[in-house]
Amino acid sequence: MFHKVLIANRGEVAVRLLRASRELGLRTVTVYSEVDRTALHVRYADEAYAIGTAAASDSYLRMDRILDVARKAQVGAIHPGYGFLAENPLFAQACLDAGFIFVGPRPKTLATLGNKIAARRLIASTGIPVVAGSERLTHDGESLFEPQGEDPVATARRIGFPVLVKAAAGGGGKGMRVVRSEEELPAALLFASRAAKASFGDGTVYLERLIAGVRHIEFQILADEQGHVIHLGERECSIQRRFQKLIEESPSTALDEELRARMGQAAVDVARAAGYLGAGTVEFLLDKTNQFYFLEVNPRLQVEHAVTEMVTGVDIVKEQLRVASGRRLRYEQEDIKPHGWAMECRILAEDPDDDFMPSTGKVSRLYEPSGPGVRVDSGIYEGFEVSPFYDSLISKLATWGEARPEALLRMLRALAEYRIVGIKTTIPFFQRILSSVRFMMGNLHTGFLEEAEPPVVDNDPAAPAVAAIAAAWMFHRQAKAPLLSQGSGDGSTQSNWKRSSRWRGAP
Amino acid sequence: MFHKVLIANRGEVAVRLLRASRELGLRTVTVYSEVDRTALHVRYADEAYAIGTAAASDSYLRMDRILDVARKAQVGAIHPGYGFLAENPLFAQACLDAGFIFVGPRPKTLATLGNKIAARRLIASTGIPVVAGSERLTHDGESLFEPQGEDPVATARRIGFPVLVKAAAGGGGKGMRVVRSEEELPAALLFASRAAKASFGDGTVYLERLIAGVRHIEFQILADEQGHVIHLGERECSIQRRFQKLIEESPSTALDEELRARMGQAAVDVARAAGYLGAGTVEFLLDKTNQFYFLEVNPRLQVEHAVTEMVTGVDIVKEQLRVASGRRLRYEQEDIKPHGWAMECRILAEDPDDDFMPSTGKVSRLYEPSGPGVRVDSGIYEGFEVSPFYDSLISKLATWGEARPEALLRMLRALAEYRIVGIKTTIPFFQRILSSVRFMMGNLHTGFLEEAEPPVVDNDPAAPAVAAIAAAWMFHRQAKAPLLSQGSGDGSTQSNWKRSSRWRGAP
Amino acid sequence: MKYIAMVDDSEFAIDVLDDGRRIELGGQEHDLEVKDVGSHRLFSLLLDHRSYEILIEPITDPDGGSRITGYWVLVEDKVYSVAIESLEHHLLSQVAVPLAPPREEVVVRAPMPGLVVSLAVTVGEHITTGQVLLVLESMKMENEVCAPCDGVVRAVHIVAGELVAGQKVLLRID
Amino acid sequence: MKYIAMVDDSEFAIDVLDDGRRIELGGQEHDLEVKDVGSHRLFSLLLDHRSYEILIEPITDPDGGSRITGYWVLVEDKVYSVAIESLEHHLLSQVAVPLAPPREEVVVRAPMPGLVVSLAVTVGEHITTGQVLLVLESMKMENEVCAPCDGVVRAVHIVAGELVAGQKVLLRID
Repeated sequence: MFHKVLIANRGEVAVRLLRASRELGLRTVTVYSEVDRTALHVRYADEAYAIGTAAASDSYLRMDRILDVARKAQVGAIHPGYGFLAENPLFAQACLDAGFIFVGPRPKTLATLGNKIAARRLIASTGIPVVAGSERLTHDGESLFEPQGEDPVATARRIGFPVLVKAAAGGGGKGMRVVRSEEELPAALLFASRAAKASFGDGTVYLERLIAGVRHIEFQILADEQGHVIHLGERECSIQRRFQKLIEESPSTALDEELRARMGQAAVDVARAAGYLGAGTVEFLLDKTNQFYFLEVNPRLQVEHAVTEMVTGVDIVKEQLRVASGRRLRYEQEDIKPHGWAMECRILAEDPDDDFMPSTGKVSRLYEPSGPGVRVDSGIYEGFEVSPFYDSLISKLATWGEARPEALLRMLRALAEYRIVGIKTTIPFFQRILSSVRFMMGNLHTGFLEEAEPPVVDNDPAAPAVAAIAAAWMFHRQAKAPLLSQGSGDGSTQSNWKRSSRWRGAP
Repeated sequence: MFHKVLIANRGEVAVRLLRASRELGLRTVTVYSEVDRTALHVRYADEAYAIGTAAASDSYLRMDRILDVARKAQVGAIHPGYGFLAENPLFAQACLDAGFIFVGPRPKTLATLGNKIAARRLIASTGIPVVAGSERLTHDGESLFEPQGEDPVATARRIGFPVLVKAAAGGGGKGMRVVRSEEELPAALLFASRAAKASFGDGTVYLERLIAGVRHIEFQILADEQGHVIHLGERECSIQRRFQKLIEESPSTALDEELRARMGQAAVDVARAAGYLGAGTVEFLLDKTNQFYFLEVNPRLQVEHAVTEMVTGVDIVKEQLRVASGRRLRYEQEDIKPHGWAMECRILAEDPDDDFMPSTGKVSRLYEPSGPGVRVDSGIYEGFEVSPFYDSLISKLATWGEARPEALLRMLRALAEYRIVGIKTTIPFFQRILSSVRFMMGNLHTGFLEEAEPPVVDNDPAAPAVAAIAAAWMFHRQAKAPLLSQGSGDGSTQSNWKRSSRWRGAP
Repeated sequence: MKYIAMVDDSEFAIDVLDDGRRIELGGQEHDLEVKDVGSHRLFSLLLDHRSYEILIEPITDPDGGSRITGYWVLVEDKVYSVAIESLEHHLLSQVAVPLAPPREEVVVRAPMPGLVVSLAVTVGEHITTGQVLLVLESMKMENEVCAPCDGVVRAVHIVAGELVAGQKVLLRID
Repeated sequence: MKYIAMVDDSEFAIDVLDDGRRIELGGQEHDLEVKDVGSHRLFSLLLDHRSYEILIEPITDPDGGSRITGYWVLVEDKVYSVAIESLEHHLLSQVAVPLAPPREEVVVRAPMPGLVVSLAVTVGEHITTGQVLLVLESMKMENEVCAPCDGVVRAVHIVAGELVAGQKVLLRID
């Protein structure tokens, strides 16, 4: 096995990769942008190299600089994490050409799967059902939408409204738009195409049928160079907001053994058809009649991999690194025996009370939950500055329980313990969702969050009185000790933890 | 089930109990001494009551005040944790008399098992082998040792040197002394008796044969009011320093299925003989020929319960609370299927480089490890003041792995991540032990730590040069910016993190 | 010492007694203990033994003075804006004739640092509440900045493609 | 600017170059970047891209001045005491005649707060290095405080049963 690995990423996933690498005894090298000089991934690594300014296009997306670091630090392999260069076949190829192992699928596989339209075509050829959709609708991403080939309106009519506009080069729900009528189509195509161009450098989009009431069910797969492919069971990721997953769990309340085996086999077949290597995820939609449809393959580690790790006991990142070095998978399909239930909440630096507006600033106080059945994968620390340059995912909180109720109640306990002061996060939002009867019943689907406002959790009714009393106490104390009230100077420098409340009050 | 529980403890175990109570939806009440006003167990609880000054005898051991709080807060049950009043039959009885559920065994069971001599007698009657030992040797704990009944010297001769002097009312290794010859006996008896009096309020001691090269193997048991008793497998706690457990793991490298079944059955038989209720631990010694001997029963939750929870998936504290409310155990013996390997290190506020001298002071900086397979049960936070009044156990770090090597390497990874600045801890000690080939081989016994100094971990050989460079850089910076060097005033106020280094230098 | 605290639309008359160790509210006395937890304005508050963890930050006079007029108090993940004054002040202000606030220019600030992706309005344009004024990209998300009120755009201080700091004044409306 | 740093018995001659961004040690130049991580004297140090996390605290003149004579530096869980001076100072001190330190009274302090369980020596008693002077209980453990050197007990400042603060002077020996 190689002895040194370069982690071409940042934030919580870089920390996750560093942990796995350490446990395998590998030396670690990280890269960082200007604003990440004191980020955890720099502090945890054995070696760290600056690669540019804050903008990802000048740092974490700079293949040339990353490869320079790899050469200089003499690493054996490069792990791209997720996001940034993880699914870029050019980067995978460039790593191989420079003599480094790329921890991920082969470049050719990335190229096929990266184009969602090509991937749909490939999978349809295996006989696995695919959601009805269009071919490619090209666009330059800037001016008015000028389709090539098929007419979008005719196609949408053929598929049937509502339709989804999706980026061909996309993934993770970025840039998706729902279109309910013909009139909405041109504007949606333009918006989606522009977003696709901005996010993935390719404005090509396509249409896909939007099926109501479906669940998002995905299977974790692992494949080695010797051609073995297994799956680690499913994850349910139906709790989404604007196609962004927020809560994931494994197993799903919707699957029984028979359906799990069928869908798992389909996932393995997909991986084989794509000549897959390493860890990946095959995404399906599952409708109310238990019919499933192939959606796409995410050819990389996934944000929500922790829930699978918790129920199977398999460390997916370590297995990724082993397989990348040419070793055989350490498991046969029958070795995978899921145990209990796991759930994950994505802690985002966004204000759930203000339309999920991004929240930046210094984490002035941090207390992370722990104890039985709790796992935190975080990229922040007390004193860390959350910058506006990168994804808002700052931490992932996962819990395990013997069964779903225990995992859920543990999650509520852990969320109550989690204190992130200085920025707004999605923690209160998760507390509301997880306290709802609908979520507890497990009757999930991708429109769950749109269906009705999650019930407001009953705050302690005494809370306003407590706030009034605390304020009176403090006012009394400061009035009595004017010499101590230099703190009043702080009143003018807005602190972040209450800033967004103020936004709502006045523009 | 009751709806409100009083937690009659402090520190990491109180936090552990609060977490379990929350996950069961119970309201929580805690008690605190003067110095613990801002401790985590006060901050996490729904209600908190002051019960006295720092000395445990005036607070955490004050049954009257704790019962007053229980009445005032109208709780249904009282959980004593471990230490303090956990094994006190008078307290258990007083709880019952006042109408509260005591979360623990029946008072009569506590009385029998609390007297180690009576417990040995009881178990010997069941046919389970017991380590050879004496009857009670009474002493008033103050003046010279005046034995009653059997002559200690004659008894020691009968048992055969070396012998152990142990407190009859003891537990957890407190006040134990090894005696290798007749001459050492009187002084050892006096010391042990005084320690026993101080720790347990009873100076009665007894002698027990000291067997070399044995392992400490214990079984977690659970029993309900309906008379069901099961065990959750074993823990190995052979890594001890002066009879204090430091590292625990489950399972043990020494047991195969057959021996595990036999010892587990013996543990269940012991529990039945004692009329056991709730969670407890049956301790055995296992010699090199795989003969096992009953040592004692710890009739309470144990510090090292987390490793059993990690391999079985059973939340022992929640099960304790359920069983205490009269519910049946949720498991049959065959439901218990351990999975993987778990290991725990006790993070003590002691200086391993200075003979484990207690280290007090403010935790000025704290970073706790997390990520896959890591669990932290801690009672401290950044800014917390570690006081000299209580046990030095401030946190427990546990890791899980598919097999022992993974758990061990994960523990090393987690120890390296753990940063506790401001006090000395046992973290570096664990790094040395866990890096030793002897420990990795799993060939453990209770004399492991005495046998040879653990090898010093190879620090980065560049570390002294790094220290020199850092100092030169800082000196240069401060010389250049004299206005910024107000920090020099701090030089005279010794900070804690380096204090003990200084101790070694000069008295 | 008596104080009037306003939280949302509720008024609390609170008498701080015994050097801050007891309070009276609505005719009932309560035990109070507030204790600093490290730094960062975090306090552990026990109110009749009920345990709360709160954060307090002062709010100063909106007219720009350094006088404290209230506090932001975080209780159980919710921030309350508490306006506070002594009972005397409160009684005095009751008799004063409230002035109708003059119609003022409204300033639209950047809610976060980010990149101005597009600008949807120009100077002189009539706008209505909720209308999208511009799109600001931050953390790889596009955020629409909307009009807080009806009015006319008086000034535009940014251009599309510009990177702006948080709180920067983007537009003026009146 | 050149400095001499002493760590244990090793001497390092370090030239700090380029405003602290490079150093020279043993004829070799190295890239250096030291960055504050929040507060608490924690720094992230990159030395030729090798990542270290260190804590630095100043050591002041043992004669009581506020002049910094070195630093405690924590590197990888080990604390190094680094004495430092500029090269000029170092060369000057080399030519100065070292003074033999006068034999001084040794003060035994409480290594931690605790309860004096027992006292094993009295004033005037001859003691030898390592001999138990007293037993101090802290965190439910009894800790033996031993003689740091041979000598005679000149003063005893505590009695058995007394609760003492950390660093309190317990005994004097000379």
